[in-house]
Amino acid sequence: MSTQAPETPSLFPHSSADFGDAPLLVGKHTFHSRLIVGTGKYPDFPTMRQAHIASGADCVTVALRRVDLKNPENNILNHIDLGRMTLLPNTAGCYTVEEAVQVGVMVQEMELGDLIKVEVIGDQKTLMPDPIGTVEATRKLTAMGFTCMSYCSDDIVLCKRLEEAGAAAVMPLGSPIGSGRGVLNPTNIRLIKDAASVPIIVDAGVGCASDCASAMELGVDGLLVNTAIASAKDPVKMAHAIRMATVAGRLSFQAGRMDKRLYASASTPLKDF
Amino acid sequence: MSTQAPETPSLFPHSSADFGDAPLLVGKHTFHSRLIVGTGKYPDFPTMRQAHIASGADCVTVALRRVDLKNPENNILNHIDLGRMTLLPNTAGCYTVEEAVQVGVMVQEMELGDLIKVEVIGDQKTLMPDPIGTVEATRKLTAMGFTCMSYCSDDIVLCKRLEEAGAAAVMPLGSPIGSGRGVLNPTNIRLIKDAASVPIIVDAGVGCASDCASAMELGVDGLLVNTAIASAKDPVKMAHAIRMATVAGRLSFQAGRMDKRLYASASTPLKDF
Amino acid sequence: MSTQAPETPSLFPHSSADFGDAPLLVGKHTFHSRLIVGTGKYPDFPTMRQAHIASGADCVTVALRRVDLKNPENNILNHIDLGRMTLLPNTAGCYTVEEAVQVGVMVQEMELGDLIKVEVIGDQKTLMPDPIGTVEATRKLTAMGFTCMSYCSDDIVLCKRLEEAGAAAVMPLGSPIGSGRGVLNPTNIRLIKDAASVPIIVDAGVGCASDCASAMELGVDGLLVNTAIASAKDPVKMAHAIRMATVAGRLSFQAGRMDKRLYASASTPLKDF
Amino acid sequence: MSTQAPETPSLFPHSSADFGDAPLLVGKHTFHSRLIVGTGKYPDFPTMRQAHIASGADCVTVALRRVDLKNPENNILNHIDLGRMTLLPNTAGCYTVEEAVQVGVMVQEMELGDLIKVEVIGDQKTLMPDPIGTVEATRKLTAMGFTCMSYCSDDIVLCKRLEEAGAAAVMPLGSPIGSGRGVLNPTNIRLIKDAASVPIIVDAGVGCASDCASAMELGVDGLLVNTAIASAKDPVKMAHAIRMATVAGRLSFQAGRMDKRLYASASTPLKDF
Amino acid sequence: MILTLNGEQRDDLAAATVADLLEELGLGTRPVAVMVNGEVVRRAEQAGHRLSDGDSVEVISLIGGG
Amino acid sequence: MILTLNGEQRDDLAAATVADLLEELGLGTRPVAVMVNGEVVRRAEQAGHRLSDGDSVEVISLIGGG
Amino acid sequence: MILTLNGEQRDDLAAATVADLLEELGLGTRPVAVMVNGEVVRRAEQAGHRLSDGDSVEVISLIGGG
Amino acid sequence: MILTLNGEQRDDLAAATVADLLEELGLGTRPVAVMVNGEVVRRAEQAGHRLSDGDSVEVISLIGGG
Repeated sequence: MSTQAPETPSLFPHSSADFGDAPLLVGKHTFHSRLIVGTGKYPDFPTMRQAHIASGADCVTVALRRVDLKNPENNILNHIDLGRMTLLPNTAGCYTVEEAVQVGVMVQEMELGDLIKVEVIGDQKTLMPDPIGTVEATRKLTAMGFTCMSYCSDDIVLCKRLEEAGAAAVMPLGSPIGSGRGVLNPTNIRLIKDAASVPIIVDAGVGCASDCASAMELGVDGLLVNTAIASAKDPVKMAHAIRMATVAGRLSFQAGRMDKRLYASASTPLKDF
Repeated sequence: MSTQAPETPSLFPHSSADFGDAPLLVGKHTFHSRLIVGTGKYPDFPTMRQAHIASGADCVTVALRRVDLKNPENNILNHIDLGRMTLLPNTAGCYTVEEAVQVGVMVQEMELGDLIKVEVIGDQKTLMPDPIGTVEATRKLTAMGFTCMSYCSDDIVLCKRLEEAGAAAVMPLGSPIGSGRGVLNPTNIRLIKDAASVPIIVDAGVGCASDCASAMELGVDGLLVNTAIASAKDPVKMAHAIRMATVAGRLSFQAGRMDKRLYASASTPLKDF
Repeated sequence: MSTQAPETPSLFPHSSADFGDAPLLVGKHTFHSRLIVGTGKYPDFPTMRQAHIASGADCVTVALRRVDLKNPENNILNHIDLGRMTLLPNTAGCYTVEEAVQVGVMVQEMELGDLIKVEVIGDQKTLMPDPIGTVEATRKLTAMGFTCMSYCSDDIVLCKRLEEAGAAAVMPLGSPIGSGRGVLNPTNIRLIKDAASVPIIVDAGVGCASDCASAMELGVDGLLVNTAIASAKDPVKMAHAIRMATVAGRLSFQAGRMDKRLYASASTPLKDF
Repeated sequence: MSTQAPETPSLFPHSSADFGDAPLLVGKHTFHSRLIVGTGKYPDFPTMRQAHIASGADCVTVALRRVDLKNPENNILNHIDLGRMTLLPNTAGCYTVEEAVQVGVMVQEMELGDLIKVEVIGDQKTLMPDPIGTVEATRKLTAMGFTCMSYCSDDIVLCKRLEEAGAAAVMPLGSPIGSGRGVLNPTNIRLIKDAASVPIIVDAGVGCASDCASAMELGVDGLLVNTAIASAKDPVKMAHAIRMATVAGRLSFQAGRMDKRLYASASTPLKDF
Repeated sequence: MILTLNGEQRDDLAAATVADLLEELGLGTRPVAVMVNGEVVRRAEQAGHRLSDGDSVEVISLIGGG
Repeated sequence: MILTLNGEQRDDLAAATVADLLEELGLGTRPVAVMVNGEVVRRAEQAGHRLSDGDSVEVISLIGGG
Repeated sequence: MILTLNGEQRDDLAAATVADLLEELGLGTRPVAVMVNGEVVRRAEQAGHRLSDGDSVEVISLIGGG
Repeated sequence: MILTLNGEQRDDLAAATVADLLEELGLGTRPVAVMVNGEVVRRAEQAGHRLSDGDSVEVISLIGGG
């Protein structure tokens, strides 16, 4: 079924910026791509590196965990193009505000920059974020000097509260993390975007290229995609697909789609002979 | 909202062929793009020409109607890049097999090539095709030497009957022509593709970029898109979007998407500190 | 989870007729219930009989097959309340017009009445009906004196052709037989109903009570349900559920639903103190 | 289209309790119906009263507002069957915890019982509830002795937090209040129910009978419906429809639906002659 | 005489006509239809229709279906 | 004495206390709650709570809601 | 001679044959098809096909469609 | 001296301070953070922070995540 992609296919377009679109601004950061990628779940680092290139992304999430002392040289940073990529460390796995703040302290110690993806989990089974903890963690991490990108449910008022707490970007989930089911409630995402003064980035849930195009057509500012790329059968090819679908969705939003109709409307004029 | 696209943005990728995908084969014809475009409903010919370029397509539908004798020089062929494009004349507007055959005779008289889009309408209000008439017209036009691309409903058995009647490609509709509602019944399209020995091209109904990506992810061989481009607020930008979404959907299908899950699956390993 | 239903719960309402709705008229037949049930796939005959009662139906499908000569007394008619039920023999399993006509001859020989469910299968894998064969079989069986209820895809023009061929009711499927996925394309069913002069009965595909209510809210005249009842864990309870959902959907259609809104509209007046 | 319902159609079944289902228990209250109805938006009080009867409900929401001093006798309580109905006063329109608590004080002053629907709005345009304020108001009103039924978004963790704050029932919305769009995110509602130790009642968003059946099939404990009944063209008929659909959805959930299949499965055995 | 009856070879049947066969099989009161060699034998003809060696006979009645 | 009663200026009322006011307004049998200047005046205090010029009084009861 | 040409009555045309007509209409280089009285007149016959009074002529070419 | 290092008991380490420990583990050039007994030891304090018997030490760096 699958045909082999050539070794180094051209990366045009990297992003909608190649079509004159404004870049994605998060706090003081400027990203040319509206797609942020992750570093989890890849079969191996070389595949990850190729997929990162294919994605066109210039921002990438990483997580903090114990060093593997048996393989101290096994350093993920050796496999990320730090010339192009800005790091976005996350607080994944934290269940309390205190844990998230502690991760923040460590991020500062490690001099990883000022960006942080704020994630406070509230339920072990569904891994859904805790609305109240996330607001509080966002407030504290912002006070510590971080540019917070806060991961949350698609609760419309919650997204507003995160913005008020200092989030530089709000990142509602489309569907449960790793579920790959796309944006389950497009109405909410649209209403969240309507009300927002900071960028809205859909984080979690997209599973394939069309999910990315659909999400961008809702008017959101960007996407964060990890599992859909890393767990595809061919992650590099999927990264190309998702890069282009993100651009396509953005242009489609900007181009202004045709009106929907219940009934038909001929694309060819009536027959006259 | 919309930012201006640069005058001549690069056209990479023209199609999934730029990623090593096989071309679309219809009878003896080889198309590098899996996107076929129309020529109806555009605001003007220069916009149409630019949109055609932006689409990356190398096949284009046209219709037969009375010459406008007051403007005999107003010839649509002057606005189609015949160096790149193969013409696909349609029998749009025909309500009987006889009418469709008569259009076929005229297409031969005009020496427009051997391709024909077979369309026999069965209902004036919904413009839905007549299953029985389309099968019969396909049989007759095939006997006249045409390479038939037959437009039809998403009836699974009907698509098989069209193939048996000689259709070189079968073109089920996603939703009523001009409705822009996407593929209303993805199950049927998937079952049609599963059973087919000739290319399946979704014709009619897609309204935006994500609709194209979704349709291609069903595994179909191509798309025919007219109104979604021509009736967008910015047809040229939408043509770019639809070109890239079609490629993205194809690559996404080939890359093999992640499995869907009801529940979550962390993209970051469990916290261990 | 499931609580035991009492032995003989009241059957009010049997059907929407209990709320003053017109009965379902098919040819010369008058049915008080808009729900037609099947006799296949039940765990045993006593369960079937109880489920039939719980369904409130007064029309029931049966099929023709070889007599089990080892159990010649195993007669399904002993388990159908022929005082209430009208038999609707089907031509299930026929792949040609000739086979369907032969079944019709046998139905006449067996003096089972004038009703027949016309079914000509076109694909062994999906069991989807053959559009052309079904039209032809409808024409022939009508000429033989049958009141034809023709099972077909949701192709809008095909439904019209079946009516022209003499069908007393047209029965488009909601989704593939036995798939239990509900009405996959409500737009088509609505357009079919809009255009019809004979009753439209959704046959095949409903899987649960809400599917029945949704289908009836499209305005169709009735439903034919077999697997959803027979293959439920508790068929009798499901029969009650489907009876009531069918009535509820009908009343909901007639009552005229509220308008949908993208945004909210308070159900309580604004606070004034 | 609509036929006239008889004056006093039988009310069997009032609720799923008539089929042996357990009643709905909220704190110390026992409701035989799983449907709670509202009192807003009705064309007039007699219609409301008839619709209440037709709904089979035994719990009804009311709101607190200024007395209309020009019509001091215009008392809604005269139009509610207080012999059958338990009152559920709401805090609708409150934007702060303090306002909600103040409404609670007034409910106590008016001796309306111990039930209260906790609603703290967070956004004027979408009328979406404030997650943090609702948790806090639930905590305070519970401490004041109220049995709280807390209205909220479909945020999974928030629902758990409300339970921890003392809510006797949690009432996630299906779609924005008054929008009539049904349950937009069934996945969330199902996950909320899975995790809950108190009753989950879908409040807001259902628009018609099938929406009620679908929601109940998710396994939730009850529904609160106002606009779908009050703003139907025929509210009394719609109340009957929604009563039966709620029962049908409950029984369908309990009966255990058939499995869904992508492909078909014949309901009639293969033809053998 | 050997018949193929509902797909099985049978040499144990005494019936000379279709009507005899139905009676021998004990299907008297039940609605059945009979095909011999692919053709329906109508009720009026059953008493007169003689069975021959090698005939393929189908006796059809009702079962559950949807 | 001028009161703001449910948002309207009123100078036609004779009531000296909250309890008087409710009676004067004819709301005797109906469940109502009263706020004076933003504070709820509980039932037990209504007879003793004297109204003053310029007071803002809200008399609240039930209406339809969802 | 009066023709109905693409739905309009015309008495201003001098052409005697279909080929003449196409030239008179200035459609030389463009692909067109011609029907006279509902029948297509094939290219090879156009020079020989004489027009008669009352003929209904359709001159067909390409337009935009989907 | 026995330490719990990233969850494992270790008695094979010579390091007296946090800074020593990082060097002994060969993590010199890589960004790491260190917690001792649940508190982050900031970089400036690592040379001066002496390890004691029974300390629980976590050495944290980056891994893949989403």
